[in-house]
Amino acid sequence: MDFGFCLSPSSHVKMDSVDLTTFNRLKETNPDINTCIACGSCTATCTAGHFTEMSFRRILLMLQRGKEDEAKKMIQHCMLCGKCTLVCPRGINIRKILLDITR
Amino acid sequence: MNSQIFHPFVLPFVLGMAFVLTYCVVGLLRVIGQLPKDDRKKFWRSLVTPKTAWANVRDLVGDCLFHVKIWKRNPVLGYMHTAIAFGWFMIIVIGHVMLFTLKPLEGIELQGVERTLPNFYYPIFFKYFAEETLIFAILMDFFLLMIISGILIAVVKKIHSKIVGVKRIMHFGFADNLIRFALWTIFPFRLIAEKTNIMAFWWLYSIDLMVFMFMLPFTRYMHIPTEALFILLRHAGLKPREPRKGYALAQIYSCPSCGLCIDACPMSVNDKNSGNTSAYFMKRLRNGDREEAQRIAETCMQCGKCVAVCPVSIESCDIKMSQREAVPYTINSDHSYLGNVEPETKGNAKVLYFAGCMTQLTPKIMRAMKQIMEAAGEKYAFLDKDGGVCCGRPMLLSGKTAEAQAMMAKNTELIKQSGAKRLVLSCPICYKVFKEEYQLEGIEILHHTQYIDELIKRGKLKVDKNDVNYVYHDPCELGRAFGVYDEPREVIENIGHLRKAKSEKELSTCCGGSLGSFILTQQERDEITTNSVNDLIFNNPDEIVTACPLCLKTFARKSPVAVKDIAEVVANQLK
Amino acid sequence: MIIEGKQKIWADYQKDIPDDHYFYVRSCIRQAFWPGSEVTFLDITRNKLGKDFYENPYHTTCGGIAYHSDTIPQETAMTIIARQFALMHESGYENYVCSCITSFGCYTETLETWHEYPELEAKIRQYLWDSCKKEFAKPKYLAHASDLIYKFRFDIAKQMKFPLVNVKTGKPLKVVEHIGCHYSKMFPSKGFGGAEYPHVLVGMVEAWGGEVVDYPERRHCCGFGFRQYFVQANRGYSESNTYKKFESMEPYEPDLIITNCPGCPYFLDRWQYVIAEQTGKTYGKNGYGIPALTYEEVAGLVMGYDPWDLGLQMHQVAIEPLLEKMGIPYDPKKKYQGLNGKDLGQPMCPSCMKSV
Amino acid sequence: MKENILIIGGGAAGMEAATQLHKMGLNPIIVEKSEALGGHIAQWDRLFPAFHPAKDVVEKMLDQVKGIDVRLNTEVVDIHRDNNSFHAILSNNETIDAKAVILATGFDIFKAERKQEYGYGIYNNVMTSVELEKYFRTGKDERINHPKKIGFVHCVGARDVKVCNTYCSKVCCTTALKQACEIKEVFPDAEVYTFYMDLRMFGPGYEDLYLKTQKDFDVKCVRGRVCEVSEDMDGKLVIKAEDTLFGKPLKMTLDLLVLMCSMEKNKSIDAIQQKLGVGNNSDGFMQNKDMYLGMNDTAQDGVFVAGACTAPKSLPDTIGEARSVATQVYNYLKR
Repeated sequence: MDFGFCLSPSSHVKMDSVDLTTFNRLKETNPDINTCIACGSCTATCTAGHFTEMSFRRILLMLQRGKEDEAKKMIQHCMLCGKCTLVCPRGINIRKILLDITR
Repeated sequence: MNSQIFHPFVLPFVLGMAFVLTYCVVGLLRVIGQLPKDDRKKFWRSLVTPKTAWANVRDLVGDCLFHVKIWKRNPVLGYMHTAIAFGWFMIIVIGHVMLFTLKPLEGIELQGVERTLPNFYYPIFFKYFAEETLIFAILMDFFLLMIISGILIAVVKKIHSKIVGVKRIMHFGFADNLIRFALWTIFPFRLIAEKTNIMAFWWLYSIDLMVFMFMLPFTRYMHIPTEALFILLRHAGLKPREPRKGYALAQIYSCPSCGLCIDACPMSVNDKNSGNTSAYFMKRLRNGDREEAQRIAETCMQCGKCVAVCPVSIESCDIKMSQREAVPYTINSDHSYLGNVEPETKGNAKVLYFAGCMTQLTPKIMRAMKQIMEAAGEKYAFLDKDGGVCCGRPMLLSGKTAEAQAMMAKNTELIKQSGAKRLVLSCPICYKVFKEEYQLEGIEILHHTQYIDELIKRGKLKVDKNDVNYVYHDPCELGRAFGVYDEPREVIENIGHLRKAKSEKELSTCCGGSLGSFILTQQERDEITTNSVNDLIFNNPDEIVTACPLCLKTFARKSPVAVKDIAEVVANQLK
Repeated sequence: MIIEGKQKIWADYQKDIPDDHYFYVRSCIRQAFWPGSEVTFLDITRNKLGKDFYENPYHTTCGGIAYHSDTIPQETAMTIIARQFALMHESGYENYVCSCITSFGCYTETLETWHEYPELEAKIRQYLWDSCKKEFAKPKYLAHASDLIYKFRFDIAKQMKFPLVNVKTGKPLKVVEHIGCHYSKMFPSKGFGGAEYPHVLVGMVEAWGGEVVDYPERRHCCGFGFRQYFVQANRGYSESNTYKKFESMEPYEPDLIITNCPGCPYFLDRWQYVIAEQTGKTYGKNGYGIPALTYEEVAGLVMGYDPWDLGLQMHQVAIEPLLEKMGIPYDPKKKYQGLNGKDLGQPMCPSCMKSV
Repeated sequence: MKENILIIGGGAAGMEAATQLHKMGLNPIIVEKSEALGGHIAQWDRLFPAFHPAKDVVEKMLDQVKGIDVRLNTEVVDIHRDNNSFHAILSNNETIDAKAVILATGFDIFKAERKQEYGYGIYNNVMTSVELEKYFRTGKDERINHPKKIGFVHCVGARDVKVCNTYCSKVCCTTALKQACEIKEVFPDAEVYTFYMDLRMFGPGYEDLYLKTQKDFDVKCVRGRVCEVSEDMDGKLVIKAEDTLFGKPLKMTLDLLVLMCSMEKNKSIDAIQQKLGVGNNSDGFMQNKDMYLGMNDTAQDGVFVAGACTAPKSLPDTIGEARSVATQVYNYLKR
């Protein structure tokens, strides 16, 4: 029966069932992945971010909140120029992590 | 004197020789077979082109026998290698010459097979089978002793490398150690056998040769036959396409694992990283250890210093790039958004300035360039004043050749739209890709060092000389890649005094910031930077001048003296 | 769960209200959807407990629905409320009890606002005079009808015929309690037990022999939300909230939901049908739903009122399995008979959820 | 001069002030209501940022106060001023005449049950940071039973108008990270989350601790406050928070939830404080003269304050203040 409306999906991230395989794989080779303090410098300086929504800070969060597909979609815009790595105050090797995500 | 034509002790040698010859012929066919068609055509043509043919002969003698390049770097090692290689070559040659002068021995009739058979082993065991004339005997003994002197140096190098001026040597596994032991003992055994004629030593000598030849294809000594082929391929102007095939394969087997690149590599400042140098990379490839090879390829900063010091001229940077390209990526890049990027400038500028991503992080370079171009009265325009499109080199460095095309196409379009005839770049990273990969016919591509040098020489830019002592750091992608050594130095001499760095020009040490490496951590990079800074301040300069925004940013982290870009220094001295 | 911790909070959040002489006002929604509830409330208080609950025929809506759906300004709503208070005053009462949670929220909000801004009260006084020529007095005590059932819960228990116990197993029924958001979430001190662990319904369930289920989404709104429900395109949000609650309570296998708000039993009841139609899922046993009743209906059931007199046939979710669990006799034939045996007509059978 | 100085409170501030005054040749008298000196710090296991055993510090301080007049299990029940001296009556009926009074009464821990939505005292597996510290000290707590997932909630009772505490409690952020590392040491396989509003790593080595927490201990720091806790069928805790950096609400199940309770003013001194004429500031702590040059002075001559009675403070802050109050008292008596 069509009621003219339907159940809307929950906006909650269900942390109990989030698949962290990719993030944990990255963590093994890039222990600095944990040290992000979400300052957003990477996003602010991003060459691709000048034209798109590209944000490494968000990519890291997406991977930890079960939105791997969105993260990979975002990475498609990356130009790998490396400015993010140069500005990261925690010295995270961002380019390496971006590359590793694609493997 | 033994008046016989055969003794069983020659068998080990003959077997070994037969094996190694077969292996080499098969290997040769394999390498040539793996070359892409157009490369193969280039190769055949190069063999008959007089210019390359001459180069082939020159390098075959100069590199294979005398190793001129090692002599240049380190005469002791040069002698060591020449003594062994040339000495051994000579006793083989002399052995054969003696064969031609050999009179049939008394009472022996050589016929048919018997006549040709000894040709295979007579020169090697000559003294057992025939009598030497005095002059040859002296020559043979001379070269044999020369070889042994080389071996003595090798032994010293193995035990305490610093005596011969080498900090780090390669560490080998069992097979390499065994064949080295065989090599070192061949000649002393021969000497003893010849002088005492004890049968046991003739046996030992022959068995040593067999061991050496059977192990040769599986160890670094394969470089002896392969290098000759590599020289020919190199002169044909080929590029490695796949990390373990064709041309690259020839290079892999040509690497003698001499380890000269270990000391040269900027990463070796941390001993832990000396395993990430090109010598080990080539070894991993030879052993088929793909995973490690990939890791080393991605750790490498692509500074090119290993290539600069390599006595065999192995293009390890290119092979590492082909290794990077060999890794599949699961993500399709989507740079379609670049289609909406509008040019910032359209007009009648003659000079177009492209700062590049890195220079966006060092706005003082951009400001200095603006001052310089205005002072020179140039009609200029900025291509990326408010942030532009990446040049594509970082993407290329990651091995994603196809993905870089979108950015390169967009930049090409924007540059052509500007109508300018000269493109000035501040970043050597951009400069390299613009020079090598972009199709910008009719547009002159200059790095700002070259551009400023030209402005000063043409009198368009007037500068004051001050009393500051500068040292100039050669950025890898400007210096080693394009030989731009003189322009920046001439510019600096116009505005101050130039001091020498401890190592410079083609031996300049990477700043450590390179975009080439994906794996190096900040801490490892910092170690490299500190070492590089120490090289630069060796002669106590007041300021370090560089010509790359990335070097500038990197040095600024660790340098005890001021670090400036050449444009900035010039802008400060404008009249 | 540490029950002592809850008891401490319950002890902290007790409010002082008298147990007699109230001016009673009805709920717009409850009159329409659960007409038996208010009748039962008055019958229990007046006839079973002998209390004085006066109802004035001139009282109106409190204006809450219009207020919460942004169709009238607050001052208008306050003037309507002032008129209600005037009726109370004229009738000679000081204690005000309302049947509706939305109203309770509006009354509380109004009284608190007047307390903070006396000039606003004066303004409303003027508005009321201008429009109706009436004068009001603020109630001495304001209560919600469930507060009084809570207060009388042990008196009701004394007259109890069918406790909240499964007669077949002898075990207490598992009851989900759900308070209306406007009961205590706006002013925690105005509700029995406060906002986080309200006691008003828990107290009734425990007094009548049931066992309360505390499930993770207990605090969550039923999904009514005036603006969400009134616009058809937004009803999915409303339904999703109910869905979230049922998904969370499902593992506890509750027998019954008890509520004190007009909207909650309505949405917790009707959305079960919609969810069943859309997803094929039902939350009770054997294809039935979970009955969502008002506290008066539950009080009526335990006191032995006839289920059909309580108006339980007005629920979409079939009540029969619960009646059987509690051992309450009922005549299935009378389910759709009105007063005087008149046939009320039978609703269409849903395709998923059992209705009989 | 061998004048009496009355020090109310035998915690870190009181002990350190007494030590310094004693060295200056004065006669400090510590009145402590509990049965031992040491205050809150004596209940602590290890101190941030370097996991230094609290016992070491407390023992050193105790060592220093040997020979100083101490009244344990004693409270000041009345006090009044007579020109330049104070007459205090203690709960043991003793009378003390002192030339100056130092209020070093410290703080109380916020009562976690006041944040009802966190269910402290209602859900089995919710505990406070103080109780966790006790667990580290004694190894015993029945709530801690091989937890696989642990959450820490920052700012419980701080920066929260709903509990009338709008101030930052200063030390809880660092304590939370310290405890997160420690619980990870005990249960290396556990997943540990901290839910913070801001992470305030204000002192030397604190930021390093933060880095260590993330990198070496793999503690996940989520920016967002836990707003609701409930219990599921298995007695596990279901929490809701927003990951404000990601912009989405989170829901997760935890085995243990630790509430980082804030510091509140110690109200048991209110009556005496009133008699001395020392008021409170807007955060409810004692009002000092000013926060720069008069941090140890009050509106009343001869009445001084030190330590966490004026605001939430770390141990080094407190010791610093205790030392400075001694100088202030000394100068006051000399004038």
